Amino acid sequence: MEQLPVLSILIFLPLIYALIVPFLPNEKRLLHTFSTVGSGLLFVLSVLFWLGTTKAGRPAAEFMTWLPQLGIHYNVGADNLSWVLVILTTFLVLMAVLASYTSIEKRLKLYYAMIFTLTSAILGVFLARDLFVFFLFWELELIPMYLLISIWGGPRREYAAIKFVLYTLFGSVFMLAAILGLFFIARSADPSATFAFADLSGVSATGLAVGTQVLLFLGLFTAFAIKLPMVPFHTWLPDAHVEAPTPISMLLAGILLKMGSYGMLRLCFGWFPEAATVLAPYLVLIGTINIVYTAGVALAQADLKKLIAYSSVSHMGFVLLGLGALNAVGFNGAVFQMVSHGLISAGLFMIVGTLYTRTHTRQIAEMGGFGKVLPTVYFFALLIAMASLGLPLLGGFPAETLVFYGAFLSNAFKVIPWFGGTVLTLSIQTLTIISAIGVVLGAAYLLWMLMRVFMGPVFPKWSDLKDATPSEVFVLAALSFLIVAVGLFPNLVSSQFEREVTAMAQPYSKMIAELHKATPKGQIPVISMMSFSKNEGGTR
Amino acid sequence: MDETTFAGLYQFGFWVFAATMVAGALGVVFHRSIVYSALMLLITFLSIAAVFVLLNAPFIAAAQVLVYAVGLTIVLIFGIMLTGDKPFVDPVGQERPNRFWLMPAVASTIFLGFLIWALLYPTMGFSGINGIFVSLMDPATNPATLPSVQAISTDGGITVIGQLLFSRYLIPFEVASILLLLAMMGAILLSKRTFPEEEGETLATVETIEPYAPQVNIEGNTPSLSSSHSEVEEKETLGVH
Amino acid sequence: MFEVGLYHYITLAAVLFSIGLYGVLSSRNAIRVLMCIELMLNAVNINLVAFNNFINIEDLGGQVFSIFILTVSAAEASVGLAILIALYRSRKSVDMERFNLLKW
Amino acid sequence: MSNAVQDLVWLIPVYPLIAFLIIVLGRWTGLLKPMSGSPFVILATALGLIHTLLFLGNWGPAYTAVEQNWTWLQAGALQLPIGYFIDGTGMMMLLVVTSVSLLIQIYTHGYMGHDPGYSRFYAYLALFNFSMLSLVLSSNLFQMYIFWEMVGVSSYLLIGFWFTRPSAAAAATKAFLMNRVGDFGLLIGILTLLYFSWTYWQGLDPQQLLSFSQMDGAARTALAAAGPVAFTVMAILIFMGPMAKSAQLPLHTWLPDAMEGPTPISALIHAATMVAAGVFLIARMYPVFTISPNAMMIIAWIGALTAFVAATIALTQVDIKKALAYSTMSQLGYMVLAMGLGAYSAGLFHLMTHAYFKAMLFLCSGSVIHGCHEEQDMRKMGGLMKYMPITGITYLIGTIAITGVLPFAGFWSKDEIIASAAEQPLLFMIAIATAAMTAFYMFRTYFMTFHGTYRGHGHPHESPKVMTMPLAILAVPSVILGFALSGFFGLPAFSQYVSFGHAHHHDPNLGVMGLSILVALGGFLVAWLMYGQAKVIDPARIASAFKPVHTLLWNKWYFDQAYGFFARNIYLSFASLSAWFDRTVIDGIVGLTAGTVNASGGAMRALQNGRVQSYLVIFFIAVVLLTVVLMWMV
Repeated sequence: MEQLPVLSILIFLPLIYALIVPFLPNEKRLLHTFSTVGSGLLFVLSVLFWLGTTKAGRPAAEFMTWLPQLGIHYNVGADNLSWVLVILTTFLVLMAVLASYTSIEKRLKLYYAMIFTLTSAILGVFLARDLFVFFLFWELELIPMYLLISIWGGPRREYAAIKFVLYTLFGSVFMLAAILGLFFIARSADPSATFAFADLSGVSATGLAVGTQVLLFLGLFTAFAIKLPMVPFHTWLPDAHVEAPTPISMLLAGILLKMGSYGMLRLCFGWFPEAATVLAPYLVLIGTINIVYTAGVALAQADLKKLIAYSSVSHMGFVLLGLGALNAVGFNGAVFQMVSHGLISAGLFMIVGTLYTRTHTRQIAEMGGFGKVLPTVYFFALLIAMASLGLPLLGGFPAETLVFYGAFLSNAFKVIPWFGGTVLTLSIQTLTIISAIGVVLGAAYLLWMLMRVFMGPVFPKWSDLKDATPSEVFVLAALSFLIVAVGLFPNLVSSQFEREVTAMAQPYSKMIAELHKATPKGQIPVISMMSFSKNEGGTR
Repeated sequence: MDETTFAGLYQFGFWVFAATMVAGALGVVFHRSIVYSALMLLITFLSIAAVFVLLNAPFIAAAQVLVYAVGLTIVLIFGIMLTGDKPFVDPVGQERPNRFWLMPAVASTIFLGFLIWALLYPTMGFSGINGIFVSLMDPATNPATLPSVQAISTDGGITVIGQLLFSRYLIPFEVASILLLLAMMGAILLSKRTFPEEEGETLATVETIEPYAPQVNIEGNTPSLSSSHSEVEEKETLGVH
Repeated sequence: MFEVGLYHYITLAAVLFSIGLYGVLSSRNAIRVLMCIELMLNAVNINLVAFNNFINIEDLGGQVFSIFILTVSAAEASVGLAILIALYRSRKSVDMERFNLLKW
Repeated sequence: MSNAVQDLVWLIPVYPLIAFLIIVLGRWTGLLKPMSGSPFVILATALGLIHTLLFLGNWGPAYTAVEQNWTWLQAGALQLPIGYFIDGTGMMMLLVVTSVSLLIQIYTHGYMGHDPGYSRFYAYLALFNFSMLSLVLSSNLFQMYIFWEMVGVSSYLLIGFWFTRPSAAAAATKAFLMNRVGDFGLLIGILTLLYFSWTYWQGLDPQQLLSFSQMDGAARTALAAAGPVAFTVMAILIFMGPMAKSAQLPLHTWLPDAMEGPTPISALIHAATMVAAGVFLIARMYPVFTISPNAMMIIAWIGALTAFVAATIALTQVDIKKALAYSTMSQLGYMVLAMGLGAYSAGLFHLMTHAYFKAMLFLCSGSVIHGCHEEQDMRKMGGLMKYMPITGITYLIGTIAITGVLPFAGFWSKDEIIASAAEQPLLFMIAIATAAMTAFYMFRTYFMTFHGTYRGHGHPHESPKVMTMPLAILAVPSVILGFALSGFFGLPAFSQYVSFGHAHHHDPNLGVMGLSILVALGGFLVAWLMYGQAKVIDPARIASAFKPVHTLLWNKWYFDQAYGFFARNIYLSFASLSAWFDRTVIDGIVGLTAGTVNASGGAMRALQNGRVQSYLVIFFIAVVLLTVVLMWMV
């Protein structure tokens, strides 16, 4: 299995599909089957390759010199964390393709071509081991997504598509600056340094001043935060979701949000432990706001899809909370939340999609009594909503538990240093309690939505709707099966990436102790650590 | 007349001619009718000639009167006749006030301010390239030499100018002449009109070109007037029928 | 009044020049623009002759130069008028507003 | 054979799970006919009961606790275990749950026979059984939290079974939300406990995290680490879970609304099993509660107040199921009071007896409603004894049991609770008053439904055998159970098997026994006078005499209105405010940046307007500026 360039196949196979699709005869049934078979093959391949390489102890990695003089090389590799997300991606792409049967009618060729380009871009992001290649794929993913939203979207699709692109570009500007800054710092240390992850990850350990670390951290973090999305930068998500067609919003919520959190974990938290320790209080604070605030906003939404979009923003707040806990449990919780949220939000959007293809309206006020009319949809909606609620024995619960246990038991910070020397007496424990309140609020809007949409008397208008078609049922069943499996046996999933993620969290316990030790009694930790001067010698 | 009355007359003369010159200039710019502004121009030229006289340059004054006052004004009058001297009539009927006056006014006042500042500045001891100004402005260094009676009585410096023209300034002189030649050819070429066929047509049969009252639509430019088909139009109006 | 010196003539020339400038920039009729250009050129002439008179009366360089300016302005006026006539023929008007092709 | 039964005890909850999966997959694939599936569920519960009896059979005289743990989720230093743990309390709960749910499932066949959602109902019953049994078997607090929420969801599904009815949908959502609030408190309680006792758990085998067997050691370390005040707060936070689940005072309003669900589930969930789970959790977490006296005091007081308030509201109820619901709340208040006073075995004994006779009462009310064609209002019933003799008699037995008259079960368990409250005078008085009120409103419901003339239209008929047979079976424990385990005349005492710490057996306090019987008879007498044949006192006149009190009780102490107010005004306005903020402020900023870019573009466009003269203007100004700069620079 080693001689096979496994990762490159995975990345470029979808691109080949994208090239083949336009040359097929323009016949709906043929295009659907081709894409389904293609994405099915991709999914099977990704699982086989994973079992063949990393799982069997030989982590796959490929290297090809590309621009030696610039220090940029085609450097891809995959540890278990990337593999889990790759498989999640290929699975959700298969689901999206299946979901497109009923919801996409016009210009199918361009549609499938774009979906496969998007897949290869996302796989590239997860598998890249060279920061420049990572950035390249990060930007490549924008174009297909823009086209997908702006051509097949709803009434205000251009606005939503442009807003989506502008937000991400705004972020990637900072990311590019941070990438180049990091590269040149590495180059100044040793001239042979390239953009490879291996070279750049060691930079912070070689006595880089905390101030610069914080700046580089924030540079990278802004792009990832916008993608996450984090509260101040989140308004693109509801618009993009409301306007995007069902399969696209499944992909958008299922995978694209994970790119942000994956980047955060591997790049920001992986390479700048000191900066992460210094900034952890603020991350957790924003994470809590993310959970509670968007839960409140979601409750007041009249549009069903917007409600689901805000719920996924609120759930991604857990990732921030988990990462801010700066311990192995929190990190594992964050990664678990990525996986389970991917499945759950894809399922929720599939439900909204099935309702939309039948009723062509997303206003909750116009809906009602679907439980009687669409029993299968009601069954799956109930199951997936409960999972999103964090019900035990379903996907959401293990993630939430790990994040809460991790955050509550972490000693990341007792107080949040604020401007002008004042201090917010919010320890990570209080913030976790507030987030738990956010979860209860979350339960409120989901249950209220279920009540208004599915329960209650049957509306005369909707009395003659036909129940879910086989393809929709297959997608919902596959997603629900996985959600239940992950919920019942979480160790199956978490044991895959547990070793890598715990290794990532390993330096933090020492870092936190050092931070607390470095701050004399009563003095605010951040200010004293925030020196821009070069750290004296290797006290690391 | 003795020195002092002459000096007084000189002073007085300067202010009179300066006043008429400025009034004439303002007339040229602000008078509604183009013909009147042409006459105003004539007055300005004449007062400039008078000033030249005050500045011991009788030949230049004569040249000024000859070239400008007479030649140029006549040519301009011709121009006015050829292009119609009625003030622009806005489709609404009343003469459209000149909408764009603010910016030009600002620009010219700034320029005026700048010029005067450039003059005043040297007197305030500004060093640098204006060094010469400093000495120049100081009445102590060079008193104003009044046009001495004797200077006027001689040939007014014509001989000296003639000698200069053909000694130090010979090349500029020749270039100037070539310039004039070129200008003449250019003017003839530009204003030549192509007549479709020469014979049988006298100037009288050619209708005079009705001034085209511009119908200004909303965008501010007349729709039909794109340059592409102006020749066609021209042919029609000329149309030998 | 105080002694009329070089300074007066230069200020006079400056005033005349700005009036001419204003005329060029603001007038609607192309011919008036030509007239005002003439005014500006004459202002320059005054300056030259004034310098000649106040700085070095013997060396009549200033006056020679003003002659050259004379020729140039005459040439310019005639060519300007010719262009104006050609413009008038094609545009049937001399309104400066109408000549607005000089834009993207 | 014995260790096989013991090792496979975790199978007990798995039987209903398998039944659930069979029905769901069967119905989905169409293998199962629409109205079938109940045999699988009943078989599963029967297997559970048999397995429990077998396990009890060879559990041996010592009755030592059996425990087995596996790792459910491992991340970094944290290992969250899952497993089973059976001790006296656990076995008691197992017996109660399996037996009551078996009988109720048989009864449901009759009650739901003609309902189109028949198989869906049985699927939900199976799911509930699975969650409840796993909750009873769970070996640690984390696992109990998991099944705590699973039980909440099953009750949500069952209450909202007839979801086409808006009131049922609302009741289901309300029940689930209120349970979620309780679960939130429980979660934070668990986290704080773990936070303070982390060093203790590190010392143990990681699979023992939060396990009940090690709970006392952990409690002591936590108390030492946290200090009394924080420890009490943590204890109360953990108590918030049972508060919601067993409908204690602040979080109780969901229980009466839960009567929207079909009657069998009211019997199963809202009388016998689920609401008892709260008391079961207190029992499991007793080491934590006992070492903080003021936590115990708070629990006792909440229990007493709930009992008292529920009893007062029950006085004025006209809907038979609502009356029974409030009586359940009141009895639960008794159990919590007992736990708060340290009477561990008394509370659990009452839990056991209450489970049987309250389930029977609910099933009787079910058959009454079934008989009177879905009529729930007692004012439209009366004189049903003639039409439904078996239901009538079983209902009478239940009423006597609950009021605590001598030979019947209720007397023994309630008497022990009242006896344990003897030290605190105030609590004792509330207990006695509640006992009197219980007697009064229970006999009131009995007389209104079974005595006098039939006030409703239509002709009631006795329920089929499949419904009356479980009633008869349930009547047996309601009568003899109390006496059998009272410890008198050499009979085994309940506290021998189910007790906390040393199994002490204090001598029966005759004075209290006499007083409680007297009070019960008093309540019966007043009820008989008002509603019985005598009709001496006219209830309407009494109601008008105490007008304000009556309206207060009629409106259920205005709790619902208060929660409604909170939800509508505070919570919804927070939501709409944040929604508004999100739309205008954040999107506003985005719009602003786009707007400024657009506007500046427009302004620049005006500069290039094709007029030569405007270009000249710019030209001359530029000349001036340049020369000034040059002169300044030189």
